Amino acid sequence: MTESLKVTLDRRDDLAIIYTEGYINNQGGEEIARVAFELIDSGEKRVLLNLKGTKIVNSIGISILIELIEKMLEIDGKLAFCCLTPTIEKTFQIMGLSQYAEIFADEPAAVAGMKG
Amino acid sequence: MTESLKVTLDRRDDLAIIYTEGYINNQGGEEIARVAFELIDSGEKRVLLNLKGTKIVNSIGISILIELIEKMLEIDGKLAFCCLTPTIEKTFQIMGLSQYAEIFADEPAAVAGMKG
Amino acid sequence: MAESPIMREVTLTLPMVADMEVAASKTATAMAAAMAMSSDKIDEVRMAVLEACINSFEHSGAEDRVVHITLSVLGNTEPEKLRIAIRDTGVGFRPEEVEEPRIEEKIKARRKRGWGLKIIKGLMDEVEIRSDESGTTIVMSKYRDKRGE
Amino acid sequence: MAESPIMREVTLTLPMVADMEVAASKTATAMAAAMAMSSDKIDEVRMAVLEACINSFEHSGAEDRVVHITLSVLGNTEPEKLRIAIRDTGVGFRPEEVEEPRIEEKIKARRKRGWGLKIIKGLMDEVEIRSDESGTTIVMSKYRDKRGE
Ligand SMILES: Nc1ncnc2c1ncn2[C@@H]1O[C@H](COP(=O)(O)OP(=O)(O)O)[C@@H](O)[C@H]1O
Ligand SMILES: Nc1ncnc2c1ncn2[C@@H]1O[C@H](COP(=O)(O)OP(=O)(O)O)[C@@H](O)[C@H]1O
Repeated sequence: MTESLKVTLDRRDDLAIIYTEGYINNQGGEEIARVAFELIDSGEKRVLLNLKGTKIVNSIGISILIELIEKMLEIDGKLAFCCLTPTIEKTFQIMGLSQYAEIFADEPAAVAGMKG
Repeated sequence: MTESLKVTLDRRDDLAIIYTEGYINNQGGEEIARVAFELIDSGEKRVLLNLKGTKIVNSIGISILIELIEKMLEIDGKLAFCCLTPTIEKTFQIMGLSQYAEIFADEPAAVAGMKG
Repeated sequence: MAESPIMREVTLTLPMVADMEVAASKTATAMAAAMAMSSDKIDEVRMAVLEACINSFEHSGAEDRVVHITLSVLGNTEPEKLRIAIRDTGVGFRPEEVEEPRIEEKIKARRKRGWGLKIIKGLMDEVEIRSDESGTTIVMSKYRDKRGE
Repeated sequence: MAESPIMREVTLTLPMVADMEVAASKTATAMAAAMAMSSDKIDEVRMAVLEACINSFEHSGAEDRVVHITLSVLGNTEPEKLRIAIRDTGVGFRPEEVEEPRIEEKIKARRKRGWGLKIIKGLMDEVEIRSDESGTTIVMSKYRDKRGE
Protein backbone atom coordinates (compact mmCIF):
# COMPACT_ATOMS: atom_id res chain seq x y z
CA MET A 1 0.00 0.00 0.00
CA THR A 2 2.96 2.37 0.07
CA GLU A 3 2.91 5.20 -2.34
CA SER A 4 5.15 4.16 -5.19
CA LEU A 5 7.88 6.56 -6.23
CA LYS A 6 6.86 9.13 -8.81
CA VAL A 7 9.48 10.02 -11.37
CA THR A 8 9.23 13.04 -13.65
CA LEU A 9 11.59 13.84 -16.47
CA ASP A 10 12.68 17.22 -17.76
CA ARG A 11 14.80 16.78 -20.86
CA ARG A 12 16.77 19.84 -21.74
CA ASP A 13 19.30 20.65 -24.47
CA ASP A 14 22.39 19.91 -22.48
CA LEU A 15 21.17 17.63 -19.69
CA ALA A 16 18.21 15.66 -18.41
CA ILE A 17 16.76 16.20 -14.95
CA ILE A 18 14.96 13.40 -13.17
CA TYR A 19 12.70 14.50 -10.32
CA THR A 20 11.65 11.97 -7.71
CA GLU A 21 8.75 12.07 -5.31
CA GLY A 22 8.50 9.51 -2.52
CA TYR A 23 10.42 6.67 -0.95
CA ILE A 24 13.46 5.38 -2.84
CA ASN A 25 13.34 1.71 -1.87
CA ASN A 26 13.96 -1.28 -4.10
CA GLN A 27 11.12 -0.49 -6.50
CA GLY A 28 11.85 3.24 -6.38
CA GLY A 29 15.48 2.66 -7.30
CA GLU A 30 14.45 0.37 -10.15
CA GLU A 31 12.09 3.01 -11.47
CA ILE A 32 14.81 5.68 -11.48
CA ALA A 33 17.21 3.27 -13.17
CA ARG A 34 14.65 2.42 -15.83
CA VAL A 35 14.14 6.06 -16.74
CA ALA A 36 17.85 6.88 -16.59
CA PHE A 37 18.94 3.89 -18.68
CA GLU A 38 16.40 4.86 -21.31
CA LEU A 39 17.91 8.34 -21.39
CA ILE A 40 21.41 6.93 -21.69
CA ASP A 41 20.32 4.58 -24.46
CA SER A 42 18.97 7.56 -26.35
CA GLY A 43 22.33 9.29 -26.14
CA GLU A 44 22.00 11.39 -23.00
CA LYS A 45 25.30 11.82 -21.13
CA ARG A 46 24.39 14.24 -18.37
CA VAL A 47 21.76 13.30 -15.85
CA LEU A 48 20.81 15.25 -12.76
CA LEU A 49 18.79 13.54 -10.06
CA ASN A 50 16.78 16.15 -8.19
CA LEU A 51 15.61 14.44 -4.97
CA LYS A 52 13.66 17.42 -3.63
CA GLY A 53 10.53 15.32 -3.27
CA THR A 54 12.26 12.43 -1.53
CA LYS A 55 12.46 12.38 2.24
CA ILE A 56 13.48 8.74 2.75
CA VAL A 57 15.70 6.29 0.93
CA ASN A 58 17.04 2.89 1.89
CA SER A 59 20.33 1.23 1.13
CA ILE A 60 18.79 -1.15 -1.40
CA GLY A 61 17.43 1.80 -3.38
CA ILE A 62 20.80 3.55 -3.25
CA SER A 63 22.59 0.39 -4.39
CA ILE A 64 20.60 0.54 -7.59
CA LEU A 65 21.78 4.10 -8.09
CA ILE A 66 25.35 2.77 -7.93
CA GLU A 67 24.57 0.81 -11.11
CA LEU A 68 23.79 4.10 -12.73
CA ILE A 69 27.06 5.59 -11.58
CA GLU A 70 28.90 2.59 -13.01
CA LYS A 71 27.18 3.04 -16.36
CA MET A 72 28.01 6.74 -16.41
CA LEU A 73 31.69 6.01 -15.80
CA GLU A 74 31.61 3.56 -18.71
CA ILE A 75 30.19 6.06 -21.18
CA ASP A 76 32.19 8.93 -19.73
CA GLY A 77 29.00 10.73 -18.76
CA LYS A 78 28.03 12.70 -15.67
CA LEU A 79 25.57 11.86 -12.94
CA ALA A 80 24.89 14.41 -10.23
CA PHE A 81 22.45 14.89 -7.37
CA CYS A 82 20.79 17.95 -5.94
CA CYS A 83 18.36 18.91 -3.18
CA LEU A 84 19.22 16.10 -0.77
CA THR A 85 17.98 16.11 2.81
CA PRO A 86 20.89 16.40 5.29
CA THR A 87 20.51 12.72 6.22
CA ILE A 88 20.54 11.52 2.62
CA GLU A 89 23.59 13.68 1.95
CA LYS A 90 25.31 12.28 5.05
CA THR A 91 24.46 8.75 3.91
CA PHE A 92 26.01 9.41 0.51
CA GLN A 93 29.12 10.70 2.29
CA ILE A 94 29.29 7.62 4.53
CA MET A 95 29.14 5.43 1.42
CA GLY A 96 31.68 7.52 -0.45
CA LEU A 97 29.27 8.12 -3.33
CA SER A 98 30.29 11.75 -3.51
CA GLN A 99 33.60 10.73 -5.10
CA TYR A 100 31.72 9.48 -8.14
CA ALA A 101 28.67 11.70 -8.37
CA GLU A 102 28.71 15.37 -7.54
CA ILE A 103 26.23 16.66 -4.99
CA PHE A 104 24.81 20.16 -5.40
CA ALA A 105 22.73 22.12 -2.94
CA ASP A 106 20.11 23.19 -5.45
CA GLU A 107 19.16 22.88 -9.09
CA PRO A 108 20.64 26.13 -10.44
CA ALA A 109 23.99 25.25 -8.85
CA ALA A 110 23.80 21.77 -10.39
CA VAL A 111 22.88 23.00 -13.85
CA ALA A 112 25.75 25.50 -13.76
CA GLY A 113 28.19 22.99 -12.29
CA MET A 114 27.42 20.23 -14.79
CA LYS A 115 28.21 22.43 -17.81
CA GLY A 116 31.48 21.92 -19.66
CA MET B 1 2.88 6.43 3.00
CA THR B 2 -0.27 4.69 1.80
CA GLU B 3 -1.13 5.04 -1.81
CA SER B 4 -3.83 7.65 -1.95
CA LEU B 5 -7.00 6.76 -3.79
CA LYS B 6 -6.96 7.45 -7.50
CA VAL B 7 -10.21 8.66 -8.98
CA THR B 8 -10.90 8.76 -12.71
CA LEU B 9 -13.95 10.24 -14.33
CA ASP B 10 -15.76 9.18 -17.47
CA ARG B 11 -18.48 11.65 -18.28
CA ARG B 12 -20.98 10.34 -20.76
CA ASP B 13 -24.16 11.74 -22.26
CA ASP B 14 -26.58 10.19 -19.84
CA LEU B 15 -24.43 9.42 -16.80
CA ALA B 16 -21.02 9.91 -15.23
CA ILE B 17 -18.86 7.00 -14.12
CA ILE B 18 -16.34 7.43 -11.34
CA TYR B 19 -13.61 4.79 -11.21
CA THR B 20 -11.65 4.31 -8.01
CA GLU B 21 -8.29 2.69 -7.47
CA GLY B 22 -7.06 1.98 -3.96
CA TYR B 23 -8.18 2.15 -0.35
CA ILE B 24 -11.40 4.04 0.38
CA ASN B 25 -10.58 5.43 3.82
CA ASN B 26 -11.33 8.89 5.14
CA GLN B 27 -9.29 10.69 2.51
CA GLY B 28 -10.40 8.33 -0.23
CA GLY B 29 -14.06 8.93 0.61
CA GLU B 30 -13.47 12.69 0.63
CA GLU B 31 -11.86 12.52 -2.79
CA ILE B 32 -14.80 10.61 -4.27
CA ALA B 33 -17.22 13.09 -2.67
CA ARG B 34 -15.28 16.04 -4.07
CA VAL B 35 -15.48 14.69 -7.62
CA ALA B 36 -19.13 13.63 -7.28
CA PHE B 37 -20.30 16.93 -5.77
CA GLU B 38 -18.60 18.78 -8.61
CA LEU B 39 -20.52 16.63 -11.07
CA ILE B 40 -23.78 17.26 -9.26
CA ASP B 41 -23.10 21.00 -9.16
CA SER B 42 -22.63 20.94 -12.91
CA GLY B 43 -26.05 19.34 -13.35
CA GLU B 44 -25.24 15.63 -13.41
CA LYS B 45 -28.01 13.47 -11.93
CA ARG B 46 -26.78 9.94 -12.57
CA VAL B 47 -23.53 8.80 -11.07
CA LEU B 48 -22.10 5.29 -11.17
CA LEU B 49 -19.29 4.38 -8.81
CA ASN B 50 -17.23 1.60 -10.36
CA LEU B 51 -15.12 0.17 -7.51
CA LYS B 52 -13.29 -2.39 -9.64
CA GLY B 53 -9.92 -1.07 -8.53
CA THR B 54 -10.82 -0.99 -4.83
CA LYS B 55 -10.09 -4.01 -2.68
CA ILE B 56 -10.48 -2.41 0.75
CA VAL B 57 -12.76 0.20 2.27
CA ASN B 58 -13.37 1.25 5.83
CA SER B 59 -16.52 2.43 7.55
CA ILE B 60 -15.34 6.04 7.69
CA GLY B 61 -14.87 6.07 3.93
CA ILE B 62 -18.31 4.52 3.41
CA SER B 63 -19.91 7.07 5.75
CA ILE B 64 -18.78 9.79 3.39
CA LEU B 65 -20.51 7.96 0.55
CA ILE B 66 -23.73 8.17 2.58
CA GLU B 67 -23.51 11.96 2.22
CA LEU B 68 -23.56 11.44 -1.51
CA ILE B 69 -26.62 9.23 -1.27
CA GLU B 70 -28.36 11.91 0.80
CA LYS B 71 -27.56 14.54 -1.82
CA MET B 72 -28.84 12.31 -4.62
CA LEU B 73 -32.15 11.81 -2.79
CA GLU B 74 -32.47 15.57 -2.44
CA ILE B 75 -31.99 16.27 -6.14
CA ASP B 76 -33.93 13.18 -7.16
CA GLY B 77 -30.86 11.74 -8.86
CA LYS B 78 -29.43 8.23 -8.97
CA LEU B 79 -26.31 6.82 -7.39
CA ALA B 80 -25.31 3.24 -8.12
CA PHE B 81 -22.33 0.98 -7.52
CA CYS B 82 -20.76 -1.75 -9.58
CA CYS B 83 -17.89 -4.22 -9.44
CA LEU B 84 -17.78 -4.62 -5.66
CA THR B 85 -15.71 -7.35 -4.01
CA PRO B 86 -17.96 -9.86 -2.20
CA THR B 87 -16.91 -8.40 1.18
CA ILE B 88 -17.65 -4.81 0.18
CA GLU B 89 -21.02 -5.92 -1.17
CA LYS B 90 -21.75 -7.80 2.05
CA THR B 91 -20.75 -4.72 4.05
CA PHE B 92 -23.16 -2.57 2.03
CA GLN B 93 -25.88 -5.15 2.73
CA ILE B 94 -25.11 -5.15 6.46
CA MET B 95 -25.45 -1.38 6.48
CA GLY B 96 -28.60 -1.40 4.39
CA LEU B 97 -27.05 0.86 1.77
CA SER B 98 -28.54 -1.24 -0.99
CA GLN B 99 -31.98 0.22 -0.25
CA TYR B 100 -30.76 3.62 -1.37
CA ALA B 101 -28.16 2.87 -4.00
CA GLU B 102 -28.47 0.06 -6.49
CA ILE B 103 -25.63 -2.44 -6.72
CA PHE B 104 -24.79 -3.98 -10.08
CA ALA B 105 -22.45 -6.84 -10.82
CA ASP B 106 -20.66 -5.12 -13.69
CA GLU B 107 -20.59 -1.91 -15.66
CA PRO B 108 -22.74 -2.93 -18.64
CA ALA B 109 -25.47 -4.08 -16.26
CA ALA B 110 -25.23 -0.81 -14.36
CA VAL B 111 -25.33 1.37 -17.48
CA ALA B 112 -28.38 -0.52 -18.73
CA GLY B 113 -30.03 -0.53 -15.32
CA MET B 114 -29.59 3.18 -14.68
CA LYS B 115 -31.35 4.22 -17.91
CA GLY B 116 -34.86 5.55 -17.74
CA MET C 1 -18.52 -28.02 23.91
CA ALA C 2 -15.04 -27.09 25.10
CA GLU C 3 -12.99 -24.77 22.92
CA SER C 4 -10.39 -26.41 20.69
CA PRO C 5 -6.74 -25.93 21.66
CA ILE C 6 -4.49 -23.27 20.17
CA MET C 7 -2.39 -24.59 17.30
CA ARG C 8 -0.56 -21.38 16.44
CA GLU C 9 -0.46 -17.91 17.94
CA VAL C 10 1.11 -14.62 16.85
CA THR C 11 1.09 -11.45 18.92
CA LEU C 12 1.73 -8.02 17.48
CA THR C 13 2.07 -4.64 19.14
CA LEU C 14 1.53 -1.95 16.57
CA PRO C 15 1.94 1.80 16.81
CA MET C 16 -1.18 3.84 16.15
CA VAL C 17 0.02 5.57 13.02
CA ALA C 18 -1.79 6.26 9.78
CA ASP C 19 -2.62 3.17 7.76
CA MET C 20 -1.25 0.77 10.38
CA GLU C 21 -4.67 -0.92 10.24
CA VAL C 22 -3.80 -2.04 6.73
CA ALA C 23 -0.60 -3.72 7.91
CA ALA C 24 -2.47 -5.40 10.76
CA SER C 25 -5.08 -6.66 8.36
CA LYS C 26 -2.38 -8.15 6.13
CA THR C 27 -1.06 -10.29 8.97
CA ALA C 28 -4.59 -11.52 9.65
CA THR C 29 -4.94 -12.32 5.97
CA ALA C 30 -1.71 -14.33 6.02
CA MET C 31 -2.82 -16.34 9.07
CA ALA C 32 -6.24 -17.02 7.57
CA ALA C 33 -4.71 -18.07 4.27
CA ALA C 34 -2.27 -20.41 6.04
CA MET C 35 -5.21 -22.25 7.60
CA ALA C 36 -6.83 -22.58 4.17
CA MET C 37 -9.84 -20.37 4.72
CA SER C 38 -11.80 -19.45 1.60
CA SER C 39 -10.78 -16.18 0.00
CA ASP C 40 -14.14 -14.57 0.75
CA LYS C 41 -13.86 -15.38 4.44
CA ILE C 42 -10.27 -14.16 4.51
CA ASP C 43 -11.42 -10.89 3.09
CA GLU C 44 -14.16 -10.57 5.69
CA VAL C 45 -11.67 -11.16 8.49
CA ARG C 46 -9.45 -8.53 6.94
CA MET C 47 -12.19 -5.91 6.95
CA ALA C 48 -13.14 -6.70 10.55
CA VAL C 49 -9.53 -6.31 11.70
CA LEU C 50 -9.30 -3.02 9.84
CA GLU C 51 -12.37 -1.69 11.64
CA ALA C 52 -11.33 -2.88 15.10
CA CYS C 53 -7.88 -1.29 14.72
CA ILE C 54 -9.36 1.99 13.54
CA ASN C 55 -11.60 2.03 16.63
CA SER C 56 -8.60 1.68 18.93
CA PHE C 57 -6.69 4.32 16.99
CA GLU C 58 -9.56 6.77 16.99
CA HIS C 59 -11.47 6.26 20.19
CA SER C 60 -9.22 4.69 22.81
CA GLY C 61 -7.05 7.70 23.53
CA ALA C 62 -4.49 5.17 24.81
CA GLU C 63 -1.45 7.01 26.09
CA ASP C 64 1.02 4.41 24.90
CA ARG C 65 -0.28 4.81 21.34
CA VAL C 66 -0.05 1.12 20.60
CA VAL C 67 -2.57 -1.62 19.94
CA HIS C 68 -1.99 -5.28 20.84
CA ILE C 69 -3.21 -7.93 18.46
CA THR C 70 -3.21 -11.64 19.19
CA LEU C 71 -4.06 -13.95 16.35
CA SER C 72 -4.76 -17.56 17.32
CA VAL C 73 -5.49 -20.53 15.16
CA LEU C 74 -7.62 -23.04 17.12
CA GLY C 75 -8.22 -26.61 16.19
CA ASN C 76 -7.75 -30.23 17.11
CA THR C 77 -6.11 -32.11 14.30
CA GLU C 78 -6.89 -29.41 11.75
CA PRO C 79 -7.30 -25.61 12.02
CA GLU C 80 -10.92 -24.90 12.87
CA LYS C 81 -11.15 -21.26 13.74
CA LEU C 82 -9.19 -18.03 13.68
CA ARG C 83 -9.58 -15.92 16.81
CA ILE C 84 -8.31 -12.36 16.84
CA ALA C 85 -8.10 -10.23 19.98
CA ILE C 86 -7.47 -6.51 19.53
CA ARG C 87 -6.63 -4.71 22.75
CA ASP C 88 -5.89 -1.14 23.74
CA THR C 89 -5.23 0.45 27.13
CA GLY C 90 -7.45 3.43 26.46
CA VAL C 91 -10.44 5.02 28.14
CA GLY C 92 -12.89 2.25 27.32
CA PHE C 93 -16.61 2.56 26.57
CA ARG C 94 -19.93 0.87 27.30
CA PRO C 95 -20.78 -1.33 24.33
CA GLU C 96 -24.36 -1.73 25.55
CA GLU C 97 -24.85 2.02 25.29
CA VAL C 98 -23.71 2.30 21.69
CA GLU C 99 -26.75 2.94 19.58
CA GLU C 100 -27.33 0.56 16.70
CA PRO C 101 -26.96 2.58 13.50
CA ARG C 102 -29.93 2.58 11.13
CA ILE C 103 -29.50 3.65 7.53
CA GLU C 104 -32.85 5.47 7.36
CA GLU C 105 -31.66 7.74 10.15
CA LYS C 106 -28.05 8.07 9.09
CA ILE C 107 -29.08 9.26 5.62
CA LYS C 108 -30.55 12.37 7.24
CA ALA C 109 -28.29 12.63 10.28
CA ARG C 110 -25.41 15.04 10.53
CA ARG C 111 -23.10 12.34 11.92
CA LYS C 112 -23.15 9.56 9.38
CA ARG C 113 -20.53 7.43 11.12
CA GLY C 114 -20.99 4.72 13.76
CA TRP C 115 -20.89 1.59 11.58
CA GLY C 116 -17.68 -0.12 12.67
CA LEU C 117 -19.05 -2.45 15.34
CA LYS C 118 -22.08 -3.36 13.28
CA ILE C 119 -19.87 -4.29 10.33
CA ILE C 120 -17.56 -6.35 12.55
CA LYS C 121 -20.52 -8.27 13.99
CA GLY C 122 -21.95 -8.79 10.54
CA LEU C 123 -18.73 -10.15 9.07
CA MET C 124 -17.42 -12.33 11.91
CA ASP C 125 -18.96 -15.48 13.40
CA GLU C 126 -18.40 -14.51 17.05
CA VAL C 127 -17.68 -11.12 18.58
CA GLU C 128 -17.15 -10.27 22.23
CA ILE C 129 -16.25 -6.85 23.61
CA ARG C 130 -14.74 -6.28 27.04
CA SER C 131 -14.25 -2.68 28.00
CA ASP C 132 -13.67 -0.67 31.15
CA GLU C 133 -11.61 2.33 32.29
CA SER C 134 -8.41 0.38 31.76
CA GLY C 135 -9.07 -0.29 28.10
CA THR C 136 -10.91 -2.27 25.50
CA THR C 137 -10.49 -5.75 24.08
CA ILE C 138 -12.51 -6.99 21.16
CA VAL C 139 -12.29 -10.71 20.51
CA MET C 140 -13.63 -11.93 17.22
CA SER C 141 -13.61 -15.30 15.53
CA LYS C 142 -14.22 -16.84 12.17
CA TYR C 143 -14.68 -20.55 11.56
CA ARG C 144 -12.84 -22.03 8.65
CA ASP C 145 -15.71 -24.24 7.62
CA LYS C 146 -19.32 -23.30 7.32
CA ARG C 147 -21.30 -23.30 10.50
CA GLY C 148 -25.02 -23.00 10.21
CA GLU C 149 -24.76 -21.30 6.85
CA MET D 1 30.02 6.13 33.95
CA ALA D 2 26.83 4.25 34.75
CA GLU D 3 24.03 4.38 32.21
CA SER D 4 21.20 6.82 32.93
CA PRO D 5 17.85 5.32 33.95
CA ILE D 6 15.00 4.65 31.54
CA MET D 7 12.45 7.47 31.54
CA ARG D 8 10.08 6.03 28.95
CA GLU D 9 9.91 2.80 26.99
CA VAL D 10 7.74 1.53 24.14
CA THR D 11 7.87 -1.98 22.72
CA LEU D 12 6.49 -2.92 19.36
CA THR D 13 6.14 -6.26 17.64
CA LEU D 14 5.71 -5.72 13.95
CA PRO D 15 4.90 -8.16 11.18
CA MET D 16 7.50 -8.42 8.42
CA VAL D 17 5.36 -7.07 5.61
CA ALA D 18 6.24 -4.66 2.86
CA ASP D 19 6.93 -1.13 4.02
CA MET D 20 6.53 -1.99 7.70
CA GLU D 21 9.99 -0.47 8.16
CA VAL D 22 8.45 2.90 7.35
CA ALA D 23 5.87 2.52 10.11
CA ALA D 24 8.57 1.48 12.57
CA SER D 25 10.66 4.47 11.63
CA LYS D 26 7.71 6.76 12.26
CA THR D 27 7.38 5.59 15.85
CA ALA D 28 11.10 6.22 16.34
CA THR D 29 10.63 9.68 14.88
CA ALA D 30 7.79 10.39 17.29
CA MET D 31 9.84 9.28 20.31
CA ALA D 32 12.85 11.31 19.20
CA ALA D 33 10.71 14.38 18.60
CA ALA D 34 9.09 14.01 22.03
CA MET D 35 12.51 14.22 23.65
CA ALA D 36 13.27 17.37 21.64
CA MET D 37 16.04 16.01 19.44
CA SER D 38 17.07 18.20 16.52
CA SER D 39 15.30 17.45 13.27
CA ASP D 40 18.53 16.34 11.59
CA LYS D 41 19.23 13.81 14.33
CA ILE D 42 15.64 12.59 14.26
CA ASP D 43 16.00 11.96 10.58
CA GLU D 44 19.23 10.03 11.10
CA VAL D 45 17.58 7.82 13.70
CA ARG D 46 14.75 7.25 11.29
CA MET D 47 17.06 6.06 8.54
CA ALA D 48 18.96 3.74 10.91
CA VAL D 49 15.69 2.13 12.10
CA LEU D 50 14.62 1.67 8.50
CA GLU D 51 17.85 -0.16 7.68
CA ALA D 52 17.83 -2.36 10.77
CA CYS D 53 14.24 -3.44 10.13
CA ILE D 54 14.97 -4.22 6.50
CA ASN D 55 17.86 -6.43 7.61
CA SER D 56 15.57 -8.45 9.88
CA PHE D 57 12.92 -8.68 7.17
CA GLU D 58 15.40 -9.75 4.50
CA HIS D 59 18.06 -11.77 6.21
CA SER D 60 16.73 -13.23 9.45
CA GLY D 61 14.45 -15.85 7.96
CA ALA D 62 12.61 -15.72 11.30
CA GLU D 63 9.77 -18.19 11.27
CA ASP D 64 7.42 -16.05 13.30
CA ARG D 65 7.76 -13.26 10.70
CA VAL D 66 7.82 -10.53 13.33
CA VAL D 67 10.43 -8.09 14.53
CA HIS D 68 10.54 -6.75 18.10
CA ILE D 69 11.47 -3.13 18.62
CA THR D 70 12.09 -1.54 22.00
CA LEU D 71 12.52 2.20 22.08
CA SER D 72 13.86 3.62 25.34
CA VAL D 73 14.43 7.19 26.36
CA LEU D 74 17.23 7.36 28.92
CA GLY D 75 18.05 10.27 31.14
CA ASN D 76 18.25 11.60 34.65
CA THR D 77 16.24 14.75 35.01
CA GLU D 78 16.05 15.31 31.28
CA PRO D 79 16.03 12.93 28.28
CA GLU D 80 19.62 12.26 27.29
CA LYS D 81 19.60 9.47 24.80
CA LEU D 82 17.30 7.38 22.65
CA ARG D 83 18.17 3.70 22.56
CA ILE D 84 16.53 1.41 20.06
CA ALA D 85 16.81 -2.37 20.11
CA ILE D 86 15.65 -4.28 17.06
CA ARG D 87 15.39 -8.02 17.56
CA ASP D 88 14.47 -10.99 15.45
CA THR D 89 14.46 -14.72 16.17
CA GLY D 90 16.06 -15.63 12.88
CA VAL D 91 19.15 -17.55 11.80
CA GLY D 92 21.66 -14.95 12.97
CA PHE D 93 25.02 -14.08 11.42
CA ARG D 94 28.60 -13.27 12.40
CA PRO D 95 28.97 -9.49 12.32
CA GLU D 96 32.75 -9.77 12.45
CA GLU D 97 32.70 -11.69 9.17
CA VAL D 98 30.69 -9.12 7.26
CA GLU D 99 33.04 -7.40 4.84
CA GLU D 100 33.18 -3.64 5.04
CA PRO D 101 31.81 -2.31 1.76
CA ARG D 102 34.09 -0.03 -0.27
CA ILE D 103 32.68 2.16 -2.98
CA GLU D 104 35.65 1.65 -5.35
CA GLU D 105 34.89 -2.06 -5.37
CA LYS D 106 31.11 -1.84 -5.32
CA ILE D 107 31.12 0.36 -8.42
CA LYS D 108 32.54 -2.57 -10.38
CA ALA D 109 31.09 -5.45 -8.38
CA ARG D 110 28.07 -7.42 -9.49
CA ARG D 111 26.53 -7.25 -5.99
CA LYS D 112 26.27 -3.57 -5.18
CA ARG D 113 24.46 -4.04 -1.88
CA GLY D 114 25.88 -4.51 1.61
CA TRP D 115 25.62 -0.94 2.95
CA GLY D 116 23.03 -1.23 5.70
CA LEU D 117 25.27 -1.84 8.70
CA LYS D 118 27.80 0.74 7.56
CA ILE D 119 25.09 3.36 7.22
CA ILE D 120 23.64 2.50 10.65
CA LYS D 121 27.07 2.84 12.26
CA GLY D 122 27.69 6.11 10.45
CA LEU D 123 24.39 7.66 11.50
CA MET D 124 24.10 6.50 15.13
CA ASP D 125 26.32 7.34 18.09
CA GLU D 126 26.55 3.78 19.45
CA VAL D 127 25.81 0.47 17.75
CA GLU D 128 26.08 -3.00 19.19
CA ILE D 129 25.13 -6.24 17.44
CA ARG D 130 24.44 -9.52 19.22
CA SER D 131 23.74 -12.45 16.99
CA ASP D 132 23.69 -16.22 17.25
CA GLU D 133 21.64 -19.15 15.97
CA SER D 134 18.66 -18.00 18.01
CA GLY D 135 18.49 -14.60 16.39
CA THR D 136 19.88 -11.11 16.08
CA THR D 137 19.56 -7.99 18.20
CA ILE D 138 20.95 -4.67 17.11
CA VAL D 139 21.04 -1.99 19.79
CA MET D 140 21.70 1.53 18.63
CA SER D 141 21.68 4.86 20.41
CA LYS D 142 21.64 8.52 19.65
CA TYR D 143 22.38 11.24 22.20
CA ARG D 144 20.08 14.19 22.22
CA ASP D 145 22.85 16.68 22.72
CA LYS D 146 26.10 16.84 20.86
CA ARG D 147 28.79 14.54 22.08
CA GLY D 148 32.27 15.04 20.71
CA GLU D 149 30.94 16.70 17.60
N1 LIG E 1 -11.48 0.77 21.28
C1 LIG E 1 -12.41 1.66 21.68
N2 LIG E 1 -12.15 2.50 22.71
C2 LIG E 1 -13.08 3.40 23.12
N3 LIG E 1 -14.29 3.55 22.54
C3 LIG E 1 -14.61 2.75 21.50
C4 LIG E 1 -13.69 1.77 21.00
N4 LIG E 1 -14.29 1.12 19.99
C5 LIG E 1 -15.50 1.67 19.83
N5 LIG E 1 -15.72 2.66 20.74
C6 LIG E 1 -16.96 3.47 20.90
O1 LIG E 1 -18.00 2.87 20.18
C7 LIG E 1 -18.55 3.77 19.24
C8 LIG E 1 -19.04 3.06 17.99
O2 LIG E 1 -17.94 2.56 17.25
P1 LIG E 1 -18.15 2.16 15.73
O3 LIG E 1 -19.37 1.34 15.61
O4 LIG E 1 -16.89 1.49 15.27
O5 LIG E 1 -18.38 3.51 14.92
P2 LIG E 1 -17.47 4.81 14.77
O6 LIG E 1 -16.07 4.40 15.06
O7 LIG E 1 -17.67 5.26 13.39
O8 LIG E 1 -18.00 5.79 15.78
C9 LIG E 1 -17.45 4.79 18.98
O9 LIG E 1 -17.96 6.02 18.53
C10 LIG E 1 -16.80 4.88 20.35
O10 LIG E 1 -17.51 5.74 21.18
N1 LIG F 1 19.03 -9.45 11.19
C1 LIG F 1 19.90 -10.16 10.47
N2 LIG F 1 19.81 -11.51 10.42
C2 LIG F 1 20.69 -12.26 9.69
N3 LIG F 1 21.69 -11.72 8.98
C3 LIG F 1 21.85 -10.38 8.98
C4 LIG F 1 20.97 -9.54 9.71
N4 LIG F 1 21.38 -8.25 9.52
C5 LIG F 1 22.44 -8.30 8.71
N5 LIG F 1 22.75 -9.58 8.36
C6 LIG F 1 23.88 -10.03 7.51
O1 LIG F 1 24.78 -8.96 7.34
C7 LIG F 1 24.97 -8.68 5.95
C8 LIG F 1 25.23 -7.20 5.77
O2 LIG F 1 24.06 -6.45 5.99
P1 LIG F 1 23.93 -4.97 5.45
O3 LIG F 1 25.20 -4.24 5.74
O4 LIG F 1 22.72 -4.37 6.02
O5 LIG F 1 23.80 -5.09 3.87
P2 LIG F 1 22.72 -5.86 2.96
O6 LIG F 1 21.49 -6.02 3.79
O7 LIG F 1 22.52 -4.97 1.78
O8 LIG F 1 23.36 -7.17 2.60
C9 LIG F 1 23.73 -9.20 5.27
O9 LIG F 1 23.96 -9.49 3.92
C10 LIG F 1 23.42 -10.43 6.12
O10 LIG F 1 24.19 -11.51 5.71
